[in-house]
Amino acid sequence: MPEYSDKVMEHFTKPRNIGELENPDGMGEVGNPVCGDMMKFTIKVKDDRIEDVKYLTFGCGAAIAVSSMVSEMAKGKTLDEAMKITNKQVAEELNGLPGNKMHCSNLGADALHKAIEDYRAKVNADS
Amino acid sequence: MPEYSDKVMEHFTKPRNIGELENPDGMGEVGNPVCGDMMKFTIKVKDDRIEDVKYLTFGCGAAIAVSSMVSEMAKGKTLDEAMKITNKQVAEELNGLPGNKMHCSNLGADALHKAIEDYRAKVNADS
Amino acid sequence: MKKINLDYTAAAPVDKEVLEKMIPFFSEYYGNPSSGHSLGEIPRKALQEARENVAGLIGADPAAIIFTASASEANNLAVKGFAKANMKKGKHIVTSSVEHFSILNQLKTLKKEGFSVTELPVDNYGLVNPADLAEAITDQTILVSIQAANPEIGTIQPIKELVAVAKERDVVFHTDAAAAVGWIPIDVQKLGVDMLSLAGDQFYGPKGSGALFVKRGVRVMPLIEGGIQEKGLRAGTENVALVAGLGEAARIAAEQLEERAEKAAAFRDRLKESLFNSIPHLQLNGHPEKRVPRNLNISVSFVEGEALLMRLDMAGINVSSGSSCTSQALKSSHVLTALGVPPELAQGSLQLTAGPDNKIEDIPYITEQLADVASILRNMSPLYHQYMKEAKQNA
Amino acid sequence: MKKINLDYTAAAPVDKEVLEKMIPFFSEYYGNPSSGHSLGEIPRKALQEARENVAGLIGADPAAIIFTASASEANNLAVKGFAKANMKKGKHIVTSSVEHFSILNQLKTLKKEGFSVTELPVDNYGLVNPADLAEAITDQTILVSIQAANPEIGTIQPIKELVAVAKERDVVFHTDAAAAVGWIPIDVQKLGVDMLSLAGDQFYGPKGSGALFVKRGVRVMPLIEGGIQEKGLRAGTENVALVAGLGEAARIAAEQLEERAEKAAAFRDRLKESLFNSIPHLQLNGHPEKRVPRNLNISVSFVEGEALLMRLDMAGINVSSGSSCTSQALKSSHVLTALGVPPELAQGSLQLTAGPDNKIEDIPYITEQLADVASILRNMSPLYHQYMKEAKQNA
Ligand SMILES: Cc1ncc(COP(=O)(O)O)c(C=O)c1O
Ligand SMILES: Cc1ncc(COP(=O)(O)O)c(C=O)c1O
Repeated sequence: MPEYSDKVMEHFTKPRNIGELENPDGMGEVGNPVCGDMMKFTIKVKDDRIEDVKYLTFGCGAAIAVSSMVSEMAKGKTLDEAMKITNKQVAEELNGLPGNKMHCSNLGADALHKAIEDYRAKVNADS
Repeated sequence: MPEYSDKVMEHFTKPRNIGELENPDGMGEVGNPVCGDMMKFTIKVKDDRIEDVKYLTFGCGAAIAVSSMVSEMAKGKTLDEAMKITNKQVAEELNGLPGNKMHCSNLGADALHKAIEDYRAKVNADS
Repeated sequence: MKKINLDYTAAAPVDKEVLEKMIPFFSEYYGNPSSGHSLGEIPRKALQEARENVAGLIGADPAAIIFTASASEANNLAVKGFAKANMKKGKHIVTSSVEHFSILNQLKTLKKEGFSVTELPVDNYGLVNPADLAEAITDQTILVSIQAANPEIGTIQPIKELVAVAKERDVVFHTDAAAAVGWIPIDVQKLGVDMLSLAGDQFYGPKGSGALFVKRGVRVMPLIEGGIQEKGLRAGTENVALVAGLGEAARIAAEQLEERAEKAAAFRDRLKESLFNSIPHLQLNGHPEKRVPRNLNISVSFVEGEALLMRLDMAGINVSSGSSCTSQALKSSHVLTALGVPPELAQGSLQLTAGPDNKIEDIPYITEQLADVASILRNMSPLYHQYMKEAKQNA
Repeated sequence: MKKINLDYTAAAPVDKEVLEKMIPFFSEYYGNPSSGHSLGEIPRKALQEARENVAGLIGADPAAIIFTASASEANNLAVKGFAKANMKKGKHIVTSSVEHFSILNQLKTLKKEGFSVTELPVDNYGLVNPADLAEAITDQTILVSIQAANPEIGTIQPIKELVAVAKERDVVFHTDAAAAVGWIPIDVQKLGVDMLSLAGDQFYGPKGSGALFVKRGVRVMPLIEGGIQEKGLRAGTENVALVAGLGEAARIAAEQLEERAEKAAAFRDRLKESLFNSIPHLQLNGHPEKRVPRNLNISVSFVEGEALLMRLDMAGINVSSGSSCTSQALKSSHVLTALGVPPELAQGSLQLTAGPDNKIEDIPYITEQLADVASILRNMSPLYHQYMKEAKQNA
């Protein structure tokens, strides 16, 4: 924990956008309890933009901070822009993550992308 | 050294009967510098008794104390009595020797016996 | 903010008296015990005194105590050292699945070198069954190594019974007693063990101090070769100050064992009661009674251990966890896995060890803080949300 | 009575600043560096600081420093650890005949395990000849281990030249620098060594503190397996206080190396001059110039070392000797034997190491005492009497 940046600690301590949207436009889940981290992102989309985003996270300090960071980065972005957010960028926005946390806990962008893909799949299925 | 008894220290510090008798009746040498200890005993014999005994010793604290002790034990004894002095007795008189010194440094009785044998051989040769 | 350490297994302060005993050997009586002159005298006596005190704590002959720089080193000397010295008699070793890594990892190496290893399973409480040991021993078995107590869940093994099984087959028995010595009565003669590892820092001695008891007649090869210190079983200038500290810690532990154990158990039991009364969805890990008095291990359902640990740390409370994120190797506790604890509960495990500064009066604060932290983290846990949904549907 | 220690190789007091640095880590900042909570923070930083300071003293990358509990352990980790990890490439190791027992004795064990070992001879000063090394290296050679300096006679080896020879044949080079670090400039990069052992207690750090430098890319297997402390090369809870002490001792040594070396050499040279001027039949052992500044080694003809040592001790002067009676194994110094020193002179050898409390003003007293002691013992020495007789006859 002392290896976490202040930014990580700040997001861990006061995570933004916690929760699960009711009737979300898209939902994405990654991880499982065996590996120690699990994230569930839900999004509302309006005009191809992420109007709202919430998440639930089971996981370590890094996983929680990453989820929070991703939610902040995603909000208001177009879907294409949001799809370009990478796990690496998230880590950078958090002023870095400890080496051993880069792989296992840094899955926030993946969860977001899954939610966007879920939305797009639904839209495609509807159209 | 702190494992030496007070008696050993006393004999090491103030060894008795140091030297080499001139025209000794018997001379006995044991040991060599490679093993670390070397003793040379010279005796004067009168009426089958050890009238005088001196020694020279190259060796550790134990070797010096043993030589000194043996010289004291031998002085005045008949040759037969002196031949019965054992290295073990010498160690006991010194209130014990450290285990690792029992073998290599505890040769005083051997040197004394050699000197007596030397004397007896000479007497036999003369008669 | 209150500061409450509940992680005394990870580290504990050196006892004041112990430190006082050590200090003079750094810069004042700094001599080398192997020196032939007087500067070696006091250090040599200090070593001997320490050897007697450590031996006294475990009912051993002082000549059978080999000082090491840790329990890990003692364990490696015991197992690899014995295996090397006795491989002509056989190449099979029996251990348990809940041993410390300083046992398990060296056995992996021995496997690569042609040894075979049986890891005995444990029951849900972490206990090894003597019948399993009886079954595991073959004609090739030279060594059994089973811990006296587990540092994580506190479970105390039936060493005497296990030794009896091994002795029937003439197999040498080593026990890693690092989590037991100083906290439960340990007597090598009554237990019948041939080798025993202990760690000074587990009973308020200094880090970097350990010892291996090796019964007369049991042959081991040294790991660290060189000078003939410690009867040739562990070369290197003796660490007089730390050995003196270990000895003093052993002396005090022998004197105060009962009192310390009672105090720790009283605190631990009250803490457990308070936590289970106030916080829903907790699970006890380890045996309800057969456990070292200072140890409590619980799982907080639906949440992950590192997050718990960090939030408790922010509240001034120090604990450790068996979650994968808090482990050096990023794997969740092999001990909890061996007990059959489900993965998500292993991730949410907390190990609480009582120590010298713990006060019964602090228990309400600890309970309140853990309740808060658990509720914050559960509120953001997908597992908890799912559970609540299902509970609603079932209601 | 004056107390004059001239045996600072055997043991030296921990520097006051070093001890001050250590103390808080016993009972105050007692946390475990591996802990996930805040109690681990200060200890973890202390480890890192120490790693940087030790690395700084020898020009290494901090990440290449493995802390151990002694130079003996560092040597065993280097040689056995490297041999185990690289035996597929070859099973031949080259060393010298004047190495410390923590090198030589483990090589005996490796021999039993199928390795072959070449012990290079030394000249009368104790120097290894690079040409001999070139000749000794075969296609099977995987490792050369040659000390930077000898603790007994002080001789400094031409490590750079020896490394060049090894590197021509792509052989890994380890140097046991326990007797050199802190006293002569040692830079792993300039020397080109792949591994280097050092001992904190040789430069006023605590006993039980050592380190092994392992260059990136060089593979060694751990002796002590378990947790993944020290990059998995040395398991066990880090001994924070002693490591912090080692680091502080390294920091100070780097700062004061020149000053300390000059002071020690000045004292040593004056002492040598005084002894040789006042006492007949002395012989210098080791190289007249290429020696560590604090070391003097002489043989007092016709007498035995333990007796000298004991009588000097009674006069308050502490020295050590290479005589068989003062050695743990009851063998006279293998180093002096390798130099070709005759047995009786090896028995009468004295090792004098200057240290922090030695004053030039004490030299007359030391000289007087040694002269007295030598004369008392010579007067009872059969070798001396024989020499005098022969001298008389020849006159
Ligand atoms: C049972 C047991 N064995 C071995 C060890 C290793 O101890 P160390 O890290 O001091 O070597 C521990 C540490 O807590 C332990 O509890
Ligand atoms: C060159 C050398 N190597 C190794 C050692 C062993 O040191 P320790 O006894 O601290 O393990 C010493 C001790 O003085 C030494 O001088």
